[in-house]
Amino acid sequence: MTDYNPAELTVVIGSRSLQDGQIVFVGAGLPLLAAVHAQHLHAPTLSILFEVGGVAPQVRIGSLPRSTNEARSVRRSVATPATIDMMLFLQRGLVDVGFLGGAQVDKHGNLNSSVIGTLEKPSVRLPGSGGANDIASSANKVFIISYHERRRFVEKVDFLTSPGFLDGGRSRENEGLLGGGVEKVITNLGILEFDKETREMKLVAVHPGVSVKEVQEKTGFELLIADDLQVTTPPSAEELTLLRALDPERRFLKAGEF
Amino acid sequence: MTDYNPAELTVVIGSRSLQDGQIVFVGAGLPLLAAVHAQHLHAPTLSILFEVGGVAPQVRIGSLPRSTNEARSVRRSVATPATIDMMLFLQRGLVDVGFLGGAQVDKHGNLNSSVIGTLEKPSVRLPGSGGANDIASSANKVFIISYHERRRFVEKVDFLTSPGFLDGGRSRENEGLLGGGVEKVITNLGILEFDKETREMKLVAVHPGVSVKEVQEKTGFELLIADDLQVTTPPSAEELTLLRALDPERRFLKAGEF
Amino acid sequence: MNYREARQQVVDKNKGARDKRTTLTEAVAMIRDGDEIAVGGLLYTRTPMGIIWEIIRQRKKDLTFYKTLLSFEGDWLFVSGAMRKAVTSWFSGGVTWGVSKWSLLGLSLRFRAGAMGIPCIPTKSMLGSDLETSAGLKRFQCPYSGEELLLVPAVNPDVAIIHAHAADMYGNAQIFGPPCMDGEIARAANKVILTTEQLVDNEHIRDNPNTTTIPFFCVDAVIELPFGCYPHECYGVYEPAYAHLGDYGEGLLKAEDKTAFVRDYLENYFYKPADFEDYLSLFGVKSLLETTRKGRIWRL
Amino acid sequence: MNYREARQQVVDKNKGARDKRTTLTEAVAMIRDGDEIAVGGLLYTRTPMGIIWEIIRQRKKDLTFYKTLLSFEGDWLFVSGAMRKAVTSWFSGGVTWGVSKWSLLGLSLRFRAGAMGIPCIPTKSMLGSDLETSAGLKRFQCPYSGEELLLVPAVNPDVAIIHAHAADMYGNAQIFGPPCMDGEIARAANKVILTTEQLVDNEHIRDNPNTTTIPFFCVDAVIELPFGCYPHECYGVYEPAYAHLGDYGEGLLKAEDKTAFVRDYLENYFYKPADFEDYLSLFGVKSLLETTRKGRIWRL
Repeated sequence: MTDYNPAELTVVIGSRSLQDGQIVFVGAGLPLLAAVHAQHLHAPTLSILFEVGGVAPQVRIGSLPRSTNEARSVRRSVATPATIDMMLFLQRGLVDVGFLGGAQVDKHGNLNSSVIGTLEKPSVRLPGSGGANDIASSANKVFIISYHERRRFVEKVDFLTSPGFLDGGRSRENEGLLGGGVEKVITNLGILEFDKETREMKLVAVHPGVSVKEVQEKTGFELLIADDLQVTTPPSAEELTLLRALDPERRFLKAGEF
Repeated sequence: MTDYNPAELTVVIGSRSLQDGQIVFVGAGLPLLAAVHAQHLHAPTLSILFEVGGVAPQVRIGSLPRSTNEARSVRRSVATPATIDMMLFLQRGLVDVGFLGGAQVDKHGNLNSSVIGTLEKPSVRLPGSGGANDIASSANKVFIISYHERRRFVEKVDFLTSPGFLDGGRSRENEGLLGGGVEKVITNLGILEFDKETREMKLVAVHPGVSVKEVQEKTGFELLIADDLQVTTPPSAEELTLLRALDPERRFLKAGEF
Repeated sequence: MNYREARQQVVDKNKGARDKRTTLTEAVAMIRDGDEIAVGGLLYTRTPMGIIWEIIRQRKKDLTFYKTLLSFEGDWLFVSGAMRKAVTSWFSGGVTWGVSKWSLLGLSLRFRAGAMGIPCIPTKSMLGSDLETSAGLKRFQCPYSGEELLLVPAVNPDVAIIHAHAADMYGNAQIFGPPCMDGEIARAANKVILTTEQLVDNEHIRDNPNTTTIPFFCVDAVIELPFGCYPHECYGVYEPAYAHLGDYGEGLLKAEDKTAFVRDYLENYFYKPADFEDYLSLFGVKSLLETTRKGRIWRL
Repeated sequence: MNYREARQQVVDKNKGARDKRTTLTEAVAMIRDGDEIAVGGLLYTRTPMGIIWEIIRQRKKDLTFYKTLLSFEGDWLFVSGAMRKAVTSWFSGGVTWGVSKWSLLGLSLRFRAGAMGIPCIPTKSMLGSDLETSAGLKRFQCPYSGEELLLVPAVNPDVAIIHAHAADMYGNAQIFGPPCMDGEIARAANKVILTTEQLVDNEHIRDNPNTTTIPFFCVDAVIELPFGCYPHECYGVYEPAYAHLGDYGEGLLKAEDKTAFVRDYLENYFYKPADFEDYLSLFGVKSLLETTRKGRIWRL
């Protein structure tokens, strides 16, 4: 079964990266799909948190929220804390995994969702951090989901909205940040992690049919390549069938760039 | 009608000192009686706060709480915030009046409810601050209710649990405290206020039949005496009748020392 | 707003349990040009849209708005001239604006500090990011643990505007589902204007005190305003008018002159209607019924 | 408990929605001698008495107890040898103890800072008092306002012990009436032991999420324990056994050797009963019924 699109593949890998029992802070779209997919397939007690104030909501299949900040995201939650208390769960260490994306990600896993260009002369103004900085700062670990293209994967983000490993090495720890930082970057081309010492991005797996050369070409900085580079196991029929049932209108699982 | 006891007189004066619409933080016993008395007589929209977490409870006549920290103190509240949020109303300036008492009060209105003697060699260990320090620090103004005797009215408290005007003069403001400090001390002998400059205790009224000499003798420091010293208007029949209905078992309105 | 001045305003005001029912017009007249306004809800949840609508209609000027996440209403406030500055962690309108300088926790903490009556509060968020520098935050070392933290300054807005599910005439307000930051902004602000889906008796509040998010003594004006968040949602009562917002968003995206597009929208939806019921009539009965039917998410 | 270590313990533990039902005996076995314990409720409201009872029976040693206001249970913990130190703002037992070093807000803020995951928090309380010096507090100047404040250090206890009105098997806990500091201590602590008047289905929790004070991922053990605060009160369910507490208080007051008096009480009420139901039987059916009848304060 090979008729899956990049968004579907990415979500399936996101789902596989989650474990039963984890507390996961997600945004709308692909991360939410990955979390709900994991719940239904292999992680029944995985619990979702949304910044609007829902703890472990039961998101309704076929009626996924468009944003994490609306009633549908809170459906049948076990608790509805104030926004600040949702975000403070992160600061206290209670959130196992946070999912993030961004307009730019750099070689140390820093994210930009604020502005392309400079603050003084912006070429594109983006919405801003929302809870992204807080997740990046304090979630126990972070998964980034991103479409892989050269203008997104940059040497250095124009504006550092959400910290990855900052300037690499021990700089994240030296700033006093609490969370473990980015563990994994999942894209439509492969999976990337970070070198333990330099905290530079390293390609650890390519998806079926994707070459290292292609990944490097679509990356705006020099990638490290893992010695034991893997090839991703493609989505199974079971994984795909479930996934498509979750988003029957293909609102999020579009064929092109996501 | 002169058959009232010192506790009754004190509560009636406490009641008269309150105004309609005020938000009042009270403890159990005489302050609570004063507040409920005022609500029934002349201040129908006066609202009571208790530290356990009750906003504007409807305390049941004849079933007064023994402590402010129990279910009876929360009866039919409009809100039941966490303890910290009750105390933070003070810090934000939302509490018009706080009522306090203590084992010792000194000439600058500082209170001790922690220890008689020294921390190292205590002769009597007292319960401690509870919310008293917070009320003294941050209520917009404070009324002290106290039985008047030489061992209570001291030059300087053994342990400063709750700030009045500290060392007098501008010392309270200089420490950065927010609330206005003690406006009035109501005792079984009279009413005392504080000199605007030196912040020393000043007798402004004596109760009927009480001499200045008696008040001074029962005070462990030199009292200032107001030029226009008043004599308190004794409790009216209406005031007394209501008061006695509030505490039919005379649990708080005992004849002797209170 | 200076810390001491913010406290003094609260100290001085009549906080008693008075009848605070009034009209949208009278309540919004309390807002002065140049005021700082904190907005309840989050993104398009429980936005106090009726109050925003009236602010725009009254041609208020130079206001600063604080909201955790801003939606289309940001555009409306900007283009109408009511908003000089938005302080937010997220803003995805269509018209030109500044850059969001806060993280969601960072801004939420500013409200909480304001509510707590302290001038600043420490956090481990935003450290080492460009938010730290662009917001001009100060660092601080905890004297007990040696930890490095950021301090965020409190906000004490002049006015908080909030929409609650139920409130009594004194201003005791109850919220169903996520309270967002409404409890905090109500205590942080010096005045509170409250709209509510339904006015209820004080005895109803006393029957269910656990869900009272805002006590009466914070509140200065209460207006019963059904569908007061429209076209945004009120949790458990009606969902957003997705169709309307979708059309609006698409139109905005396509418009060459986005400001003109928003001006046009303001003209039709804000300035022309005679009153709020007239405004709701533009959406129509079918929209109100459909969003209400789908809004009962709790049981669906 | 070191700030980073407290965080790491929470990071490392399994926070999943497992079935956490267990016995009082097994749950209290999680507590190690020397641990720091935060106690829910306040004075004699919602004291987790069943857990305290079991702690004493298991002859735990050298524990530090944090509670906003301590009642008689302080004597019981001291005399039994379980408590080495009490951290409180108020303690009115009958036996020798130290001096309460905190104000109620001060100690509450320590819990809140712990819950927020920050090592300290500023306040305007305790300034200039002898509490400031006896608690060894540090001052700090707000860099934004210039205000002088005190900093109180966070507490992250090893274990929080809490009694809730209702909880499901995952540990989602609902409290009726004042939550006291229970929401904060649950998040501040590294582990939580929870007793509840009644276990309820998870669907019941999801029907009423607004009253969930403690989410499951903070909780490690859940025990259904009706009358679990006895002889203290559980808001709206039963009032304190005033007659029993009155007799006890009078006896203590009269006793020449107060420690012996408390030992005697412990022998009869704590060590002798075979289990918690046996303990409740000492109070008797009439006491349980009377306190329950009077405890429905909400409607009385």
